[in-house]
Amino acid sequence: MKTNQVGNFAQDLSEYDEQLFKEYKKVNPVVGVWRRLKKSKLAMLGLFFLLVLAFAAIFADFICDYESMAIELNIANRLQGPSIEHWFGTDGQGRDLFARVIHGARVSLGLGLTCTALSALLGLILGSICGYFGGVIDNVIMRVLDCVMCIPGVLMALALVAAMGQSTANLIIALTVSYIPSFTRIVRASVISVAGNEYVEAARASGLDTPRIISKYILPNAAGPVIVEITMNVASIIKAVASLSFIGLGVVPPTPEWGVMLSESREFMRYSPYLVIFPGLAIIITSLAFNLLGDGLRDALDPRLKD
Amino acid sequence: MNRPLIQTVNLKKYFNTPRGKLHAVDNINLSINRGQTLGVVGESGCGKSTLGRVLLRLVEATGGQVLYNGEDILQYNAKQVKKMRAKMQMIFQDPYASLNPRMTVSEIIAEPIRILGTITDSRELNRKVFRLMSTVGLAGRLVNAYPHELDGGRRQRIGVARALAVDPEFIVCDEPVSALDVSIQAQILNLLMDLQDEMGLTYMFITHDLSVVRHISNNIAVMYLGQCVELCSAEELFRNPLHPYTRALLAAIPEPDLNHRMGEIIKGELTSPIAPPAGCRFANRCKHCADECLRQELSFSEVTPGHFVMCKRYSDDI
Amino acid sequence: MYRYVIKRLLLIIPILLGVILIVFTIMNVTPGDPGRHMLGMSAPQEAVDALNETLGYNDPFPVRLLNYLKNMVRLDFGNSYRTKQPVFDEIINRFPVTFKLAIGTMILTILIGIPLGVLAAVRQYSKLDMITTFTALLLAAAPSFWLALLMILLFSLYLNILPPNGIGSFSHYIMPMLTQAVVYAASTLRMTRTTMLEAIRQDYVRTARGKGASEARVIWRHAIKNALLPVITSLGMSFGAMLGGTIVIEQVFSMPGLGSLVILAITTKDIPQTMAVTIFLATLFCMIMLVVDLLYAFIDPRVKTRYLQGRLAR
Amino acid sequence: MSDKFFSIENLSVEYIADDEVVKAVNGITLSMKRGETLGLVGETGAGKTTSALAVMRLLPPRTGRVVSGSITVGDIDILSLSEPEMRKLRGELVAMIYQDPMTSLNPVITVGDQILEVLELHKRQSKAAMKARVAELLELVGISAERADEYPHQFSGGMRQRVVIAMALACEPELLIADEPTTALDVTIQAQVLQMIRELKTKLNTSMLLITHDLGVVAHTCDNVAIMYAGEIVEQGTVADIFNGKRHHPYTNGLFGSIPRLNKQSKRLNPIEGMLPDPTNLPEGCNFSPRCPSCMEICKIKSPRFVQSGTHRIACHLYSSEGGANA
Amino acid sequence: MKLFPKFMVLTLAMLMLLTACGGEKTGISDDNSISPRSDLVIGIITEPTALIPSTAASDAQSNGRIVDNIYEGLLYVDESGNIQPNIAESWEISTDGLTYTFRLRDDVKFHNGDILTAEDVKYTFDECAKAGYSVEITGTFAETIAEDDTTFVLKLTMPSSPMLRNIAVARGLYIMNKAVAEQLGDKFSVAPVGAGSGPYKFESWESGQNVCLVSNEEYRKGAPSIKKVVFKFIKEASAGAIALETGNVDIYGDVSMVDVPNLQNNKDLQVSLIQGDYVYYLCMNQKKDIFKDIRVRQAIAYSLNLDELIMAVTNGIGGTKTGSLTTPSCFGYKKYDPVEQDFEKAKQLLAEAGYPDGITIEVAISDGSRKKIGETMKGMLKNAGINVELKGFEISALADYCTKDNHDIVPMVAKGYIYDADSELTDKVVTGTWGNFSRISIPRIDELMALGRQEPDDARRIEMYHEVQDIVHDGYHIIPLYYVNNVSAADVKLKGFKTRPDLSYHVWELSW
Repeated sequence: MKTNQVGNFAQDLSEYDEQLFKEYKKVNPVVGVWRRLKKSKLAMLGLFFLLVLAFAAIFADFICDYESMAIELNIANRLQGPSIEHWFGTDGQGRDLFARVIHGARVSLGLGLTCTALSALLGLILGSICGYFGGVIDNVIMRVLDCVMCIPGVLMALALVAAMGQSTANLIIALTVSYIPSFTRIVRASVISVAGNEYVEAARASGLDTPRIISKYILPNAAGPVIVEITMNVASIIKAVASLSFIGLGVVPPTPEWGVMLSESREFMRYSPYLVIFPGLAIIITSLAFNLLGDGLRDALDPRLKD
Repeated sequence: MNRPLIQTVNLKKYFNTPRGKLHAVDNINLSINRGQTLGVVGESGCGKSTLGRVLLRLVEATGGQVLYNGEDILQYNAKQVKKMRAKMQMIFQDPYASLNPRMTVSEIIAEPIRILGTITDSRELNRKVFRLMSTVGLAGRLVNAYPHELDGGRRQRIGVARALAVDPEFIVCDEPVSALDVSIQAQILNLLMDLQDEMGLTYMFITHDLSVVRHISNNIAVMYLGQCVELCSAEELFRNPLHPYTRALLAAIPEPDLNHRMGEIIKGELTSPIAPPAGCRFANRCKHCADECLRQELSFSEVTPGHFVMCKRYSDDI
Repeated sequence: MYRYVIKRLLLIIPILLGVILIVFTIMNVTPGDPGRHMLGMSAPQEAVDALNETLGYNDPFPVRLLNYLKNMVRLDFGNSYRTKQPVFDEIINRFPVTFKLAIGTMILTILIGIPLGVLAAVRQYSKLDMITTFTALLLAAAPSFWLALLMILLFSLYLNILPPNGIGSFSHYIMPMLTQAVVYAASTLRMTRTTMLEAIRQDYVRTARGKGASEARVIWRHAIKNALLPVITSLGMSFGAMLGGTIVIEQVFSMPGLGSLVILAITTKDIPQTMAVTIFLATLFCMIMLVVDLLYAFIDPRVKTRYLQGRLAR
Repeated sequence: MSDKFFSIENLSVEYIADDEVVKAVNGITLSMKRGETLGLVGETGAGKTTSALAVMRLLPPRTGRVVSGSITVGDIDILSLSEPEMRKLRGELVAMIYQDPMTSLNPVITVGDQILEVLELHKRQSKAAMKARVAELLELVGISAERADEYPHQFSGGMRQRVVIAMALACEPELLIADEPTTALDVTIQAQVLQMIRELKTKLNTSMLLITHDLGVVAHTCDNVAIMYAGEIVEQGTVADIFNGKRHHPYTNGLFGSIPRLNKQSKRLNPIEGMLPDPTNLPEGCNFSPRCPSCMEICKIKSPRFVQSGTHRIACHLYSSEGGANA
Repeated sequence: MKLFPKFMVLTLAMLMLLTACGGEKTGISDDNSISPRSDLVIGIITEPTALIPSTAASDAQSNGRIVDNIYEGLLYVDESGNIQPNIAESWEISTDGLTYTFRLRDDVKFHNGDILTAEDVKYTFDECAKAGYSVEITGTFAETIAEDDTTFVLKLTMPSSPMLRNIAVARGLYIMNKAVAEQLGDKFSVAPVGAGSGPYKFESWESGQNVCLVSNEEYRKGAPSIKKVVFKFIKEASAGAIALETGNVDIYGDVSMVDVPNLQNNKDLQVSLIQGDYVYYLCMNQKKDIFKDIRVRQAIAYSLNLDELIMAVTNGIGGTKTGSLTTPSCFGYKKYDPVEQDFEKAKQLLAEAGYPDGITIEVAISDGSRKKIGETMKGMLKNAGINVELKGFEISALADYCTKDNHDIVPMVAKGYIYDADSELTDKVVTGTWGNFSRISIPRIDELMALGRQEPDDARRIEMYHEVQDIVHDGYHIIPLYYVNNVSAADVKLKGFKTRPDLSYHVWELSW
């Protein structure tokens, strides 16, 4: 007796028509990740901070006018402590610190995100090439990256700034270059582990060419650890900018950037500590937020870790 | 008897490792006629999976020929290979690792059609996907489901549908049922056999489970350490196994029947496939081993019509 | 094993060459010259040019590169423009400072990072896990000079128990070590937590429990050994970075380490000094990576067998 | 009951995952005399491994819970023991062998030390004495003693499973639980390992709970058999009852129907339709009803009780009085 | 916690070990024993590059601060600015002003006991000329002759009235012991043992840490009270202030202006703040068309409020505003008052110059005060319709950028070698000089400066320099900003301590 499993060929497909296709909405795996992410309270705290910062960065102009409050000099109310009209007080040139921190968010977050995006992109390209092809290319690229890793990051930054003058662009180049090796290493490891799966072999059996295999089969599944590294990386870049501005390599003044504000006002630390506390707190909260989110994402993206 | 659909001539595949060459597939000569199933059976590490992948050029052969309808596909250039893939497909072993977790059921099944197939109009494509899903017994509502939402049995059905998508002639099934429970295993085996009857498919069925291979294959090849040690029809193999290793395999299978007595269990373990010595590779575990078995290469001779064996002293203790 | 070590040592040479090429190009292509630095802004141009001439700074770039490589092969790294002494003298008397600081930081990192990491993993999602992770991230996120200055204010000025800067007795190293250790301890803690979570879920942990081993024994004899393998590599990398000296800490605590030497050399365009320090650090970094890999093999038998066959384990 | 060495009474176990409760084991009752082997047969998700972990009290602390029932080994009520007391028994009175040899051994500790650890935990002796015992055990399971200092990755699958067995039998436990010991092995190696287990069992007079999904293995190793489906025992009896008996639970028939037989040349198998039940919402009445070819109305309402005939028990309305119809 | 017995115990043990061996007394409670201290610790912010007189003339003050105490010059300038004999007892200048003859004392001993002879003086003068650091002085040297042990003759290529003052002040001309210099070779600049004849002898230089000098007991003007002086390098100004407060150092000369108020009201310390010799001024590159028009330069001058600038840049106490380029104590100084800020006038001037809606100019800066000046200008000039674009550079790159005339405006700082208008103006206003970043080229100025240098009559010279400064001031060619105030602080118990205009420390005048 022929079981009904094998629908006979000519069966009319009426009941499976188009409408059925649409009826089942596509349940994206991201929903699962979000559900797991919600579980960790710390990750939510991190996300909340990030939203506040993003809000500050985007609506900075509405909160306080850039030109008048953050740049213009008014010596009259110089070095005033936090008060009603100046929530964070004023700096050595009488500019409102709250305005500068808010606008600083745009610069610092901007720097952090751009550098991370760039080094992640390059890391992804180099990493997937090394991971997927292996052999000579892998060795050559890894050795070159070893060279880059051996050179102290600060030397790269100093030399670039000395070469082309102090500007945000050079800062971005310098920071991006020093983070590429770590990104490439992570992508490479992740790609190697994913490339071993049978669905990659199945893709080759279906005649897919290599670039499409990498972009559609390997990278989406290798994204987990990379996304975690991206969130962690933004935090370390914001901190790196602060350290660079400590040795005079930060963004060009008077652009408000937390690192520069912090290192420039370190002299006032003992007499008007708020000048150091608020930018410092801003950096800490941002790094904390990104790290917490990164931790949460690591657990959420890796279903095996779920207890 | 028309020409076999696919035939291998002295097919070889060696992997180089720091300790020397690993003889994964060593001088294999097999052929499968259209609409038939060749069972390839052997323990882990005997090269059966590599053989399947070499046939489909997922792994590049080291030597020999693979004749498909008389043409040696190993000489094909990239474009020809792509066209060939429409005719030759593969079903994988691990239901959890053979489907891309980021794609829905319909996308997975439609992928080969989109690349190799001729259908371009999306409505027509959806229709084809529906028909394939009903053919392999998948409910229509699973169209937009993701692999991680389904159980092993359904995932394997998706694998089968994907293989059928481009209406192939020849399918390599690499241990398609070993990862499944007994009841689901039976459903999939029935499905594969029905598809063969209906579409005249030709299978190479790779497995380590002798009872499964007996059930589904017309001919069976027994492999040991990269070499094919015995090849004959399924009935012949179980009625009159010649090679000592085949006999040891059959003896080791515990039949679910109380009055079935287990045969004599062989000793020792697989030797290393890296740079194997000349002569019979089963020598170290074989009772009848004599010096003629060692040193020189054994031939793969046809002792009775359709029954090949690679052993000189097989007739000793029938 | 020795064949592998020799192969790795030979591999360092191309890396060093790469480093030399990159740094030499950057240093020479950039504007500004050592003469101007030494004579200051107000010194007349002829004097600056004369000085540059004596330093050999004026001949074309490829010539300078060839000379440098020729001398380097004869292990003559030239004299620093600034102090006119052989470049390695400066490195040799500054390296102990950075080395002591690095060793101290490593000890603190291991003692704080690993136990807390294990604790956080064993009691996942518990209050303790939250607190340790949160504080670790908080401290790691704080800019190091902010932390350093706070510490100086607290310990040197108000409590007056630790010297604010300079080097000398061990007490000079305490604050710099703490400032530096905070960052590395935090990352070690988080990494140990992840690898521990991974290890605890393995089958051999369940086997160990099945043998009647207590929870502590399972953690400390079975799980931790496997969990620490990746941590060793990251600690190796961090140690390499530490030896590069941290500019910020050396600046705030006025410690004559390698970090400030790098800054000094670059800003004064002291090319021989910069090259010497970079080569020194690069070699050190490669050595450390080799030691880490060997350590890895020593602990993980699977890797050891691969080494014995001389294959590169990367 | 007196000569019962090991018995499980009405055991139920649940897992709490995210926000849903998984009923893994729903009231199973088993018993075994000393020296006997009981085969626990069932497919994935039937609750075999969960029952074994319950006996060893190795359920995951936060999510696994024994809801009801009792487990007694010898005269010890396992569930009432404190953790330290239970820990003393693990490896000494009760030992376990696991399915995948590749991951059951700690990769960075030598094979000898991993066996030695069991002795250290339970039979404190001088270092030399323990080392000698380890060598003896290795020879017992067919591995040369000099290989004690090698690491797991230097052994084949079969060899590693022998080490796990040596570890389990180190203190000559009275009850050995084997969770699919040979599933991951090749046929010839499986035969060797099964033969060895049988010899050691009789030599050490250990009673064994063998968990497997392979009826062939059961036929050649077990004295009694219990067939589990969706957390319940649907059929139980001696090997003869199960293999030669006439009346069977429909699921048992389905199992036998799904196995291709070497001797019979039937073209088609007659497998069980449908899919394994979802443990988070089990069907009303008999769990097998959705897939049972001879399902009756009552099956959908009431879950069947055991029908006893001699040593053979079947939980199915077909044979029970309410069902009316008999085979 | 039974879970980790081993590790927790280990951690505690290590921590105790770490703190225990830190036993050595921290340098805090110095032994203020009864007998007055004879040692001194001076904190300086930068490490010297070399300890030989010729390099001491350059910008790196820390070289000069140490070298002052090791070496001595032929002459010296006393508190009231008169030239006094030192190693040279007497001197004559020939009528044509080309030949200077010095009679040397015969009892001056170097630290290693050698007697100082004219040979050493000739060697020093030749070395200084060769090194090229003080070329504006040595530029006019024609010949140096050591006639006999106690007579040294210097011939010039052309008469130079400030030459005598130059010789008295220039650190480059401190006399070095020729024998030791030649014997030590390269090591000489790092460890000049026995090379000087001054009150202190070189003892040791711990790279990155400190330089130690010990007193020269046989010093002919009497052994100094402080027997051992340690120059300790403290790279961070705020850390320096803390070191002072904790007694870690006795003097710190590079205190940041922000810390000054706090140090002033600390009773254990004495703070001395004086107007220094350094002048900050703005150069507007007249090679660029926009700055060729005087009204634009005027508009920029009118848009500046120097009081606010000083407040923002130096916390109000670090600078004294000025309208003139030369320092008050300099020969040929003329006082001008800076222009009062008037945004309307600046806008009106710009409109007249053809820029009704303001201009955009680029200010090239490096770090430190230059950066703050640039930043403050940007905030300040906005109201005058002048949009300032800041372009940041690393110090040597800035010099390169300006040498190639790419800059619009660059804030500059400079100090004369001697208190003479010739050395304070030449490198700023004379056509073609490197420091003339305003690219002024006015023939009248060049003529006056050349004459002034050779004019023997002082009154005539002053008139000439006043005329030069009038041209520069009226033409708004350079906008002076402020004199940098020098500040340093020390332990209140230290006697004879005061800040000097050239930031030097006369350690031999100090005592407890």
